[in-house]
Amino acid sequence: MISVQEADFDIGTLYAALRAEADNAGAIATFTGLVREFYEASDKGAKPKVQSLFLEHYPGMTEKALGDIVDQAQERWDVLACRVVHRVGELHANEQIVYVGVASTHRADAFAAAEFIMDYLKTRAPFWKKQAAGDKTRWIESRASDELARQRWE
Amino acid sequence: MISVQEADFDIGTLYAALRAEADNAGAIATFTGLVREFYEASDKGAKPKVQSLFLEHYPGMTEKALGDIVDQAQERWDVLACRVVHRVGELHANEQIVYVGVASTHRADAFAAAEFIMDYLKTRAPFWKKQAAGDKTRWIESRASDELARQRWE
Amino acid sequence: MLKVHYFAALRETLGTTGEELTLPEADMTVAQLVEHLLKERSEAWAILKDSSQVLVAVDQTIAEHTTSLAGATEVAFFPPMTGG
Amino acid sequence: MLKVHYFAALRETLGTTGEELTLPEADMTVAQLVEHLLKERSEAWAILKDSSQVLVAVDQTIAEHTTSLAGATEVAFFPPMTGG
Repeated sequence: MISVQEADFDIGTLYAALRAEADNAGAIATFTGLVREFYEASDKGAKPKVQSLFLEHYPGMTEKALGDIVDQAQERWDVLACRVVHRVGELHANEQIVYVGVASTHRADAFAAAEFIMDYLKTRAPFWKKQAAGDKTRWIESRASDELARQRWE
Repeated sequence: MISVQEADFDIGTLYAALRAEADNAGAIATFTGLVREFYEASDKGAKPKVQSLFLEHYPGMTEKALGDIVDQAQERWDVLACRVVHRVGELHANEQIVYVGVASTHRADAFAAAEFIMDYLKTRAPFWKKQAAGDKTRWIESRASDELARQRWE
Repeated sequence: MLKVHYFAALRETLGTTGEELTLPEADMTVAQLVEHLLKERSEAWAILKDSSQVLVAVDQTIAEHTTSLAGATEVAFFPPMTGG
Repeated sequence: MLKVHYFAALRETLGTTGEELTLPEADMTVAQLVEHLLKERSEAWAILKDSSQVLVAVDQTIAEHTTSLAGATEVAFFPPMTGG
């Protein structure tokens, strides 16, 4: 149900598993996060594309934190089946980072649970992103908007 | 971008097309609606499963209505690419009925646009469902909750 | 000529998928078209006046009973939608 | 023995992934552990006291500086999370 892995994942396969597991679901909502290409000012004013992202995590706590988030979603909404996949290690532009899929009886529950899981995952699961542009690296800073997105569920 | 069809659809293929079209998307939210098995009281108190659903639509207006809904979503949120597929004709339990996929820069926009499109589609696109259980058929009635779900976006 | 369509449960209630009409006046509203249809037809057609049970679209856009049909080529009557 | 972990930017700032410690007292709080660590270490370690920059987890659950370490086997310090 929860997987933290270096390997890429296949949306069709994840969706089929969710559909097979959820008995009599009427609604499946999914979310996929992708690495965005963005530009970083260089010393000479040129703007090299981001070459890669490195995702560090806290093995053990990551799975526990994601499990707790899914449990909370299951307490609040009608969740028939749920899948969370988060990649770690080195990732490049346009690669998939994260997947959340929720099967429910009704669409409002499927959407709410999927968005809830993503908002909590962003600020409560121990992942950290380091970006490498050319020969420069820097840790990506947390965003206040992500914390606000989480707080609206409280 | 919008398709009204009798044929089933493949989630992996639809997702790949969305990802290929959306330049530098950071977030893809999708929704799939499925035919739920449910029970209908029969004359003898037995509860036969629903055998099938027939989806009638208003050709021409259907595509126009869905196009208008997608246009509204694009005006309200950052939508980089969008796909809507709705099936018509005879469908059976557990079959896929509808797909909405939205690619955006940020996750909140992807989720909101996908849910908005579904809520409008339910009450503003000319589809009608007729259910056949055993030898009985009946038109499914519209639900007040669907109209309320749409109104909260106004 | 104005094409009139009936869909879903309403199509079955009225027993027809639609018809082609020449409006008696060029600038009628939907409400006036409905009154025109009700003349010489069975009581079943009175359902067209019940806006809680029957919606109307003029040229494939949701309309009201006060909407003018001037220049319109297509009118449709149908129950509340149940797609998705 | 208490395992202490440091992650991400904090790991780089402190120059260590972690350490194993025997607490001087069995029933210390996180705040007391931090004071214990700061003794005889460089000024860089004072960042552990800044709860806006450094979060703490006790036995893999988010905790506070007032959380007791009695019975705990693992403490981790790290910056705000940036996954997803």
